[in-house]
Amino acid sequence: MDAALARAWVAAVAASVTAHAAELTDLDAAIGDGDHGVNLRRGFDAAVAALASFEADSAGAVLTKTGTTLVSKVGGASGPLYGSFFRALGKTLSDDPDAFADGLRAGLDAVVRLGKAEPGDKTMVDALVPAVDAYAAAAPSGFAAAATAAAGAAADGAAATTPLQARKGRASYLGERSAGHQDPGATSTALIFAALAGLG
Amino acid sequence: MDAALARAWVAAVAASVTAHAAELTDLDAAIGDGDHGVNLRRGFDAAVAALASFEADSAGAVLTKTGTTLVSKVGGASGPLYGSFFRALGKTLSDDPDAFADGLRAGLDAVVRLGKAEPGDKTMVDALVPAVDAYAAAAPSGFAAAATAAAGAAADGAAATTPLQARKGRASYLGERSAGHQDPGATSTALIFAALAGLG
Amino acid sequence: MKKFINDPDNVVREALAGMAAAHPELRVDLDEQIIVRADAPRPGKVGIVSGGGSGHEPLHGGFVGPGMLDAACPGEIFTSPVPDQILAATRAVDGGAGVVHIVKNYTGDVMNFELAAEDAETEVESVLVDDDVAVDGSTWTAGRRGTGATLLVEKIAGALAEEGAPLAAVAAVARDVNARSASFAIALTAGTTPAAGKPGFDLPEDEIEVGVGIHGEPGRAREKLRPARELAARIVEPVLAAKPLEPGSEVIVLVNGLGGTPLLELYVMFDEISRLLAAAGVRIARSLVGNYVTSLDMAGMSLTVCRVDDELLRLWDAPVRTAGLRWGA
Amino acid sequence: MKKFINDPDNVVREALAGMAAAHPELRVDLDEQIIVRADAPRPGKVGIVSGGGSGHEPLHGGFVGPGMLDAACPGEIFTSPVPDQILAATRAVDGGAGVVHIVKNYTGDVMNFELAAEDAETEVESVLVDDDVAVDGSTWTAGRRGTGATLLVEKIAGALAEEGAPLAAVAAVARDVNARSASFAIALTAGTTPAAGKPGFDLPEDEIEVGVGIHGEPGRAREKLRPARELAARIVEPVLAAKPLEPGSEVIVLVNGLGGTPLLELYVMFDEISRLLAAAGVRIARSLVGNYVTSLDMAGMSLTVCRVDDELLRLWDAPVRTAGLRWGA
Ligand SMILES: Nc1ncnc2c1ncn2[C@@H]1O[C@H](COP(=O)(O)OP(=O)(O)O)[C@@H](O)[C@H]1O
Ligand SMILES: Nc1ncnc2c1ncn2[C@@H]1O[C@H](COP(=O)(O)OP(=O)(O)O)[C@@H](O)[C@H]1O
Ligand SMILES: [Mg+2]
Ligand SMILES: [Mg+2]
Ligand SMILES: [Mg+2]
Ligand SMILES: [Mg+2]
Repeated sequence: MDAALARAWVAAVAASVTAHAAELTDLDAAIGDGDHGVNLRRGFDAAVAALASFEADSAGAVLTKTGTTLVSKVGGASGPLYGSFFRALGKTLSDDPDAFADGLRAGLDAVVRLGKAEPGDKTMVDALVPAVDAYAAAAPSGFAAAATAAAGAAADGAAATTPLQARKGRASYLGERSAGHQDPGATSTALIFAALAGLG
Repeated sequence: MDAALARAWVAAVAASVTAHAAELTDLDAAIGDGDHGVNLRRGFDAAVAALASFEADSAGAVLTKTGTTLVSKVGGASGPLYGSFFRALGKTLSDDPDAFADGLRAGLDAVVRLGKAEPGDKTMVDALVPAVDAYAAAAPSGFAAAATAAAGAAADGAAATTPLQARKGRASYLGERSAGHQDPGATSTALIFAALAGLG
Repeated sequence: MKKFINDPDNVVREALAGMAAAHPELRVDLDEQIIVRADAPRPGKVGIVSGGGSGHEPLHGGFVGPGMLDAACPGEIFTSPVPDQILAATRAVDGGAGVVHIVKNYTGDVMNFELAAEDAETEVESVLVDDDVAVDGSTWTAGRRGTGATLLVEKIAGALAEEGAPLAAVAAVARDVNARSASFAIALTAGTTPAAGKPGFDLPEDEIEVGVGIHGEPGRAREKLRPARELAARIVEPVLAAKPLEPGSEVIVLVNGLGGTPLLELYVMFDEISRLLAAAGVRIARSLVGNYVTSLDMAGMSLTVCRVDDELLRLWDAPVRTAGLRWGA
Repeated sequence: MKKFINDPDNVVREALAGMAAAHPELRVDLDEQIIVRADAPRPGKVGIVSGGGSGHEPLHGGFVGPGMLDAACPGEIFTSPVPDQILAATRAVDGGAGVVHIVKNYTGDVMNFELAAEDAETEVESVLVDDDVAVDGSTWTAGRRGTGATLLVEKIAGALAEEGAPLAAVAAVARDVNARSASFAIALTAGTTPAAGKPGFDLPEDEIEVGVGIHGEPGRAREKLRPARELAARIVEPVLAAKPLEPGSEVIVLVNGLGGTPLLELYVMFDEISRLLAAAGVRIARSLVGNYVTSLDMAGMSLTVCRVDDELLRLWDAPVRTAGLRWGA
C-alpha cells in the first residue's frame, strides 16, 4: 500500500461513516449510548483534515497519523480501539509497506490488548478477527481479492453479532437484552473493510 | 334557609365540584394553572367533613363555618374569594335567617372587596353578579323560583365569559389568548347556584 | 403521567416529610405545613416568611436557613398557601422585631397573605415581587408575576435581617431589589402537575411558548423554536427594554432552569446571554446558573437581571446556609 | 428535539464557554477542553482529576474547586474524554505530589485514562468507581458502572488531598469510599442527546426502566410504573443486598435526580427511602437530595448509599467550594 491509497482509504471511511452515521447511532442507541456514528464521523473527519496538511510519502505514516488523530479526537471506547488499530497497522507498514496482512494482524492485536475482548463478546473484534483472517488467507491472490474477502468476512462477522449477548462495552450492561441487536462497533468495522475493498 | 338546607347545599356543591373536577381543571389548564377543580374538591370535601362534627342549628353558622373552612383549606385565588363569600353570607343569615338575597349580596360584596374584579373582567364575578341580581329579582316568588333564576343567570354569566379577555387572575397573563375559553371560576359559581336550585 | 409519587393529593405533604428527614437542621411542621429555621424565633431579629404554591422547588423551602428565609409555607402544587399556614409561619419566626412577608404577585398569594397579615399578632410588612416583564403591569392584568427575582429578594433581605436591621429597612431593601429586577422566560415543553396528570398544554416539536410564568400556564405568544443564540436575544431584549441599563451598570444575573432543562443547556444560554450583556456594556458582577425557581418538570429557562450597587453586592455575598443556596457558611 | 443549543456538535464547547463566563473563579481552557481550579497547581498538593462524557452536569466540571477536584476534562456528550485532555488536566494540576485520576468504570473512560496515564510526566494513581449494583461485576460484563458514588469519592478524596495527604492515602480513601458505596437507578423516561435528536428509547406511559445507567441506555429490565413507596423498595433492596449493612451502620445517602425529575419528587422518594433504611436499622448520618449526577433530561432517580465512619464523615463535612457543591466556604 502506498500513501495515496492509504489516504484514499481514510477518505473513503470518512465518507462511509458520515453516510452511515445515523445507522450506527441508532444501533448504539439500542444497546449503548447512541453516539457511535457521531464519534466516528468526528474522528475520521478530523483524520482527513489532519492528513490534508500532513506531508507523508508512505502509507505507514498516513495510517499512523490517522490512528493518532482518532485517539485524540474520538474518545469513548471506539476512539482508543480504532486509534490503536490504525497506529499499529501504520507502524507495521512503516517497517514494510507490503506487510498489509501483518499490519492488520498487528492492529487486531492492539485492539485485543487494549480492550481485552474475545470473539463472541459482541464487539468490533467479532468483525475484525474474520476480516483479518480472510485477508491473510486471500493475500496470495493480491490486494483487491484479499480486501474483498476481508470485507465480506467483516460484514458476516458483524451480522453474526446480532444474536449474541454482549460481554464487553456498554452493551454488556443490558445482559440478555443486548441479544437481537447488531453491534455498532462490528458494523463500523465492516464499513472500514468495505471501504478498503472499494479501493481495489 | 335553615341549618339542614344549608348543609344539604354544601353537600350538593361538594358532590358537584367532585363530579366536575376534571372539567374545572381543564378549563383552568387552558388559561390558568390547572388546579381549580382540585382546589374546590379539596375545599368542599373539607367543609363537609368540618360540618359533620359541627353542631349548629342555623344556616348562618353552617355557612360561616363553610366559609372559614374554605379559607383554611383551598388556597389560591378561589379559596379566599369563595371563603369570604360564604362567610359574609353566613354572617348575614346569622342576623336574619330569611335575608338570603341580602346574604348573597353581602357575599358578592366581599368577593369584590377582596378581589377587586369588575363585571367583564372574566372572573367568578361575571357569574356571581347576575346570579345575585336574579335571585333578588325573583325572591318575591319564593326560594325555589329565586334559586332557579339565579342558577340560570349564573350559567349564562359563566357562558358569557368565553369571548372575554381576562383582566384579573392568572388568565390575565395570557392577554388576548385568554379569549375563547370559559372562565373556570365563573363555571364553578354556576355549579354552586345549580346546587342551590337543586335543593328546591 | 410518570412521576415518583404515591397519591397526587399527598405529594406536598410527603415531600415535606422528605425535607424533614433530609434536613435535620430545619424544623418541619407537617401539621401546620411549614418549614422553619431551627433557631427561630431569634429575639430582636426581623423574621422573613415566604411561601407560595409548591412545584417551584427549591423555592421556597430550600431557601430557609441562616442568611435567607426564617420560614416557608408551601401551598398545594401551584396553589398559594392558606392564611393558617402563613399565620403559623409568622408566629414561628416572630422575634419581636416584626415579620416581612415576601409575596409573589399572584392574586391567590396576595389575598391569602393579606388575610394572614390582618390576623397576625405582630407587625407585618408585605413585599410584593413582580419582576416578570412578559406581563405588562397595566390595569388590564393582575400585574406582573413574581418569578426569578424572588430568589434575589429573599437572599438580600435575608442577609440584611441577619445583620439585625429593623423591619422597615429589611422591607425597603426587598422592595428595592424587586424594583431593580426584570425577568423573562421561555418554555420548550409544558410541565405536568400530579393532579392534572397531563402536560398543561401541548406544543408541537418545533414550537415554544414565550413569556411563560412558573405555573404551567401558556405564555404570551407561541413562536418557532430557534437556536440558543436567537432565543437568548429574544429573552434579553424585553428584559433590557423593561429596565434599561446604562453602560457600566453592574448586575446579578440568574439563568434559571424551569426544571426539565439540563444544566448543560443552561450554560449554553449563559454563554449567549453574557455576550449580549457585554455588548450592551453591562458588567455581570455575580451570576447563578441552575434550577432555582422551577415549574415542576417544564423544559425551559428564565433570565433575571438585577442592577446592583456595592451594598446590594455585599448583602448578596453574605453567608447563606440553606438546602438550595449556600455559601460562606 | 427541543433544546437550548446552537449546533449539536458545539454544545459541549459552548457550555464550557458558559461555565467560564459564569465562574471567574475557575480557569476554563477552551482549547484543551478542561476546567481547572484557579490556583492549580498547588505545590505539594496531590492533584485530583476526573472527567468523563458530558451530559452529567454538574458532574464533573461543577465539582472543581477547593476541597474537591483540581480539574475536570469533559468529553463529548456521553463520550469519554480523549487522552490529550486528560494529559492537559494532569499537567495543569501537578504540584509535584502526584495526581489521582478518578475514573468511572466504562470501557471508553478506562482506556482513555489509561492511555493518558501512560504518557503522564508525573506519578498517577487511577481510581476506578464502580458502584452501580444493577450490573453484576462478573466476567460477563464490562463490570459495574460508575454512577452516583463518584460524587462521594470526589468529595472525600478532595478533602483529604486539600489537607496535604500523600498520593497513596488520597487514592486509598477514594477506593475505600467506592468500596463502601452501592447505587441503583430507575428511569421514567429516556433522555435525548443533541446528536441523536430523539429519546434513547421509547417507554410506554405505564412502564419504567429499572437498573439504568447515566448514558441514556436502557436498563436491566422494563417494569410497570408503581407508586413511589414501591419504587423506593425496588431501589433499596438491591443496594442493601449488594452491600449488606449491619443495624446501627451510619451512611451517607444521595438521592440523585437524573435531570428531568422535579426536586419535589426526589423528596418524596427520600421520605420513602429514609423510612426503609430506618426499618433496616441504618442511620442516615448525612444526605444529599438533588440533581448531581445526571443523564441529560432523563426523568428518573438513583440512590447511592455509602457506609461511613467518623473519619469519612469528617472529610465529607470539610469545606468545599465548587459550582455544584458548596459548604463551609
Ligand atoms: N472492550 C472492547 N473491546 C473491543 N471493542 C469494544 C470494547 N468495548 C466496546 N467496544 C466496541 O465499541 C463500540 C462502541 O463504541 P462507541 O459507541 O463509539 O463508544 P462508547 O461505548 O464509549 O460510547 C461497541 O459497539 C463495540 O463494538
Ligand atoms: N381578582 C379576582 N376576583 C374575582 N375572581 C377571581 C379573581 N382572580 C381570580 N378569580 C377567579 O378565580 C379563578 C381561579 O381559581 P383557582 O384556579 O382556584 O385559583 P388560582 O388562580 O390561584 O390557581 C378564576 O377562574 C377566576 O374566576
Ligand atoms: Mg457509544
Ligand atoms: Mg388555578
Ligand atoms: Mg393555583
Ligand atoms: Mg459514548
